[in-house]
Amino acid sequence: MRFLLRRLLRALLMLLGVSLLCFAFTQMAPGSFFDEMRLNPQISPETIATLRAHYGLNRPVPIRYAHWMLSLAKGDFGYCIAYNSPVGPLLWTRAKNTLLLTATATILTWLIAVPLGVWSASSRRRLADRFIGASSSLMISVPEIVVAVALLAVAVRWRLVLVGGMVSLGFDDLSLWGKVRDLFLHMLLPISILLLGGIGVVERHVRASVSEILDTPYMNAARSLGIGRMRLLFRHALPVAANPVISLFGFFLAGLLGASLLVEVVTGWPGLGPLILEATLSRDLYVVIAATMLSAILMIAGNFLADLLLIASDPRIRDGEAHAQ
Amino acid sequence: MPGPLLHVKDLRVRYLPESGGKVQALEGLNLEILPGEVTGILGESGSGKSTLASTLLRLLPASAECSGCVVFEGEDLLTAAESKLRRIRGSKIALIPQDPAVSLNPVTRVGEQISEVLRAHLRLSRSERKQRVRQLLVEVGFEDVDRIVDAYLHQLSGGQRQRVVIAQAIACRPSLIIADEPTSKLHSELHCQILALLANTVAQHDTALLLITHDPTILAGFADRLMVMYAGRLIEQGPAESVMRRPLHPYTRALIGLSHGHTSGNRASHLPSIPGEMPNPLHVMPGCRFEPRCSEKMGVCATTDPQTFSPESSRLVSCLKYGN
Amino acid sequence: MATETIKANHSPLLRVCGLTKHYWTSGRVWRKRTLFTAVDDISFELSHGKTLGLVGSSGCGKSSLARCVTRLEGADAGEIWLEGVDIARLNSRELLPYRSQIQMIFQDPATAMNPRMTAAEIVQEPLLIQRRGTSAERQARTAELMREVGLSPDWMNRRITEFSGGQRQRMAIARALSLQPKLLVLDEAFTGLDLSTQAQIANLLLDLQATHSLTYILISHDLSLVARIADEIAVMSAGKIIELGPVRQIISTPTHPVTQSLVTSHHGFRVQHAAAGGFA
Amino acid sequence: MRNKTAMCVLMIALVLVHLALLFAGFFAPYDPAAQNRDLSYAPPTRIHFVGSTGFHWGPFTYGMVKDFDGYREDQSQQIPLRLFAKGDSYTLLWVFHCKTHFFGADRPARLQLFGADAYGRDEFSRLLYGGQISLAAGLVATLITLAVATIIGTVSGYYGKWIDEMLMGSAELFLALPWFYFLVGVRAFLPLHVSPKETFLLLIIVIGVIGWARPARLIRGIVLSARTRNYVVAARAFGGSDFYLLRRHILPETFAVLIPQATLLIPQYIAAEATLSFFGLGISEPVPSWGNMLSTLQQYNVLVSYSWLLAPAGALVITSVMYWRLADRLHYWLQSH
Repeated sequence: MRFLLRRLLRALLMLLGVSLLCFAFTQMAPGSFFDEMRLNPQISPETIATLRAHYGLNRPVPIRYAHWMLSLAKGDFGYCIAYNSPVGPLLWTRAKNTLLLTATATILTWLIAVPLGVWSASSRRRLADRFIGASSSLMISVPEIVVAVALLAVAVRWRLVLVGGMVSLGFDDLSLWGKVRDLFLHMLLPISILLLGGIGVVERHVRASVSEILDTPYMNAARSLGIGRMRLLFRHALPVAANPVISLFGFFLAGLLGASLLVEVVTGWPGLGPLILEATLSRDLYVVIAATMLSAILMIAGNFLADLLLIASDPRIRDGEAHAQ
Repeated sequence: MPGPLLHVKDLRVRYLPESGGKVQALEGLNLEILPGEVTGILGESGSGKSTLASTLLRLLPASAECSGCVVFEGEDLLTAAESKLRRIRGSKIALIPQDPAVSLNPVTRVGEQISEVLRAHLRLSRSERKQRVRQLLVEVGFEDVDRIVDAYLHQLSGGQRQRVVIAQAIACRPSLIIADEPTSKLHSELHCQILALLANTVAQHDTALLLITHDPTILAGFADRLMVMYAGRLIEQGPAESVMRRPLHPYTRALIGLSHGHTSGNRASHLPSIPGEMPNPLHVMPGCRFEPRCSEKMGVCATTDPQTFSPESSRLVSCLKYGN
Repeated sequence: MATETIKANHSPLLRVCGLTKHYWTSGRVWRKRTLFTAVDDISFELSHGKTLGLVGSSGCGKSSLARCVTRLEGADAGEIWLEGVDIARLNSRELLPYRSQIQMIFQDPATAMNPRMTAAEIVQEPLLIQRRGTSAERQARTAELMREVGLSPDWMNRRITEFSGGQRQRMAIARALSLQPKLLVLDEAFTGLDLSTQAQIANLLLDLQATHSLTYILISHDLSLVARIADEIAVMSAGKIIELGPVRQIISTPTHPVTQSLVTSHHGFRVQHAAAGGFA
Repeated sequence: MRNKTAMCVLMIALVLVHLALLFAGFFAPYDPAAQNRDLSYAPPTRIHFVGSTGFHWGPFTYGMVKDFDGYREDQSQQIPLRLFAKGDSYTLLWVFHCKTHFFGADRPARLQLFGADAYGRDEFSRLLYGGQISLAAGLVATLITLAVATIIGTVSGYYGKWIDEMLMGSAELFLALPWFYFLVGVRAFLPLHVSPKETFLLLIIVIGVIGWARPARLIRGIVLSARTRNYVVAARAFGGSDFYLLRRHILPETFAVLIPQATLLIPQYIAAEATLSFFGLGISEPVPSWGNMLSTLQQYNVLVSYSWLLAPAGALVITSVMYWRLADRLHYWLQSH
């Protein structure tokens, strides 16, 4: 319980830190906007002053921060002065798409990588292990951008899957099954790219921690008691290996979000990625900050989820005997 | 007289470390364990006694090679199929490992870990298993069984952990228990308790016990037979009583002398000790392994490998002093 | 001065008065910090060339006491008089000259030496730190020290990983001796060694004591070996010295129940078996 | 033994790649910025040994002629390839002005091993020059990261207490940042149109600084455990100063982590730079980098029609795989020692 509270507190502190960081950026941002206005002779200084007052820019920094946090809590994610509208609504639909992509990719990655890692660790130095090891190190070492471009080239050239966007043009007219199928076909490419990037990393970690545990005295002791191989692996080794593997989750998530930015842009998936990129190129800084903030929130939430899993899997942490990592 | 329970013939084990070279850990061991008998194996660190324990159950690391045979119930364990071996481990031969703190799974409840052994070897229903686990915990001297069943490793003290490990070992009523330094990682105050528990259990179920230790005081009055190991060889064996009272090999004599030396407090004079160190297993010299440290060495000792002699009935010793 | 009179009377090398050391248990955000007294108002005296055995079960505070006496940790209260100087009050700069007078030998010699260094580098490290002698002099001194503890000077350039446990402990002793200390604190120096190696090291310590008139504090949970080497034994339990006296007295007539259990547990299993009827 | 040979081959290959990139001017036959509108998207030049007059010992090529349905070779004139050919001038190692290239072909033919891009620039030459930028970005950013990480990790691990709490708290914060979003975000605040050199520097610094948290935590862990080792405690008991302890006992321990970390970070940072440039947030035209060379592939028709423009992707894969292999080998080597 204590661990949970500590982790919750940590997550909140982290949220505070990230928000402060992002807020500091927002403070840097609007200056230029009004500076430009000031250069315009048609806009009187009074108008600018009123505008500043309207957006609360003449108030002290802590109040502005509170204000910003409030808008964050409301889901507005700050105010885009250029468009005169809150950033939130724009962001939410995009974030949902990103979430759909990354959550699916995460689940699939772990579903594939964990058994592979366990299998690899249990058949150490044999053919299967060598093969899995070689392919996962290849997967890790090929940069994501290359994977993305190469898969895209294959997909575009041979028209294997649907490329571009998230749904086809007549999506709304399709039956439910048709909709699912359409979405699936669109997801296939971005998901494959993310899987190719992620499986290697997770498989390696799982293999490393399981094989470390297979060498421990208690696994030897369990073997000496005549417990079967499968039970040994999945009932004895895997629960202990879960701790370091779950700790990897946060790191994995950071990589995944970065990769999904790339993948979304390359495959035209309407997620946070293209949005933040367009915003960066068009200097729409509020959107950039809000998207960064949102992705940070996603990560913190993911990490917190991992902490919950840790508590469920490791009694030592429940009793405050050991710290994660 | 019944036949031996376990028969080890010419057992040789060597490690091939990655850094190169060969480490001869066991060299031509011959021994027999009779049913229901307590056999003590005495040796210092590096004598190969722990290697022996894991070889008997074929739990050696992949870098080890072994030859010879370990016959148990008419089957050679060194060549038996893995599935056959799995059925023997834990049910017919059980191992009590050295350090209970690292020999139990840290994230599984103690009760489940004992029940896992029952599950692997016996066809019992869930409730029967539960019943048995509680019974076993009582047997190894726990009073608050309810708490222990649901406890995790980190919630137990050192002595409790060792009791749990013993419960695992005796769960399927094996005919042989191998205990590898069962008390070396415990507080000295607990040694007696744990040894008494072991002694009681084996006596009650007529189990054979192979007790491996570096401390002669543990074996005195407990073991029926005693074997002394040095540098991967068995250098002396015989009835415990007679070996302890009248050791034949100079090494045994020195080793038993050490333990007496410590207890009889008498300041300012030197403690009895054996000069030198165990030979490096990477560089094997000809002749008797103990020759460089031996106080009674003869000229031939440096060049001739001693065979095993039997200077009196039921005593065996590997020392040229007893050759004729 | 008071200390002068004490020195004149029976001149103890070390006099510890009311030494106390507290630890805060790890107080993370949600856990209450609790005060734990590891060393509780301990006083004793030790004269030149004598050996004090400090015995107690693990967690009784004997290692904390050792670390306080060697000033690896600062004590919270109390005085540590080393030949008329209270070293408990010195700051790290003032302490430097006294550092060489007290040396410590650690439990596990494998962790007490940097595995990247050679035997010679290890043995002469204190000399190097204290900037004593030229490098040739240090080299010569190293050879001498190694010979003194029974190691061949030919091994000077070997790495520490090539030495056995007993040899490492000898090397640790050589390193501690390099600064010509007066007091050597041995914290579980025999634990984890074979009986014969224990005896060898014990004999080495006795020889060194005779030639250099060294004073030892010998910390162990193993009463039998301590009883063989020490002049006096202090039994510790829960941070306090519960019994202190000459070895013979402690062994033959232990008064405190903790001492009694320590003494009986060392007469071994045999005793208990004899009482229980035996098995053989 | 087999491992040793593999390691040797790997090291030699790495050194060769770096030399090729370092002497890019010499190995590249053309100026990377020189445009040639007649050869827009020209395919790789073919090298021939057999012509109309039979087999030739020396390889030769033909000029390229643009047709309504693409490029074809003008087989009227065989143009021999030369080693150490004179060509565009360049500066070698930023100092020496040279005109000699490793190989080339006489005009009007152009020896474009990997074809040409939209502006008719030689892809192979751009690949070499772009590699300079990409690798330099990886190496320098890694140095920055490790320097920052070593300082913070050592201070945090050695002095502990509130400094440690504070530094490791901010490390956790940095680890919780989805760093690529953050990178893009930070980039958004840098001026969009600055000179390529400044962009390069800014980019490297940002990439380098963002990555400090993970290695800093590793180093802190090592310093923390080293600090409590008995030999460090012993050295303190001999009167060793903090500086001595750090220098003699603690920092050497961290090298075992720093070196594999470096080999892990370099390919990651190369990829990060490439990705940013790919999005147009990194180094901008006309300066080539592997990332911005790939960015034309965002157009599907280019991606489908001009496969030779994937060459920078191949170069990225090769360098990246080599570095990861090195990291792997070092990891095992350090584990077994």
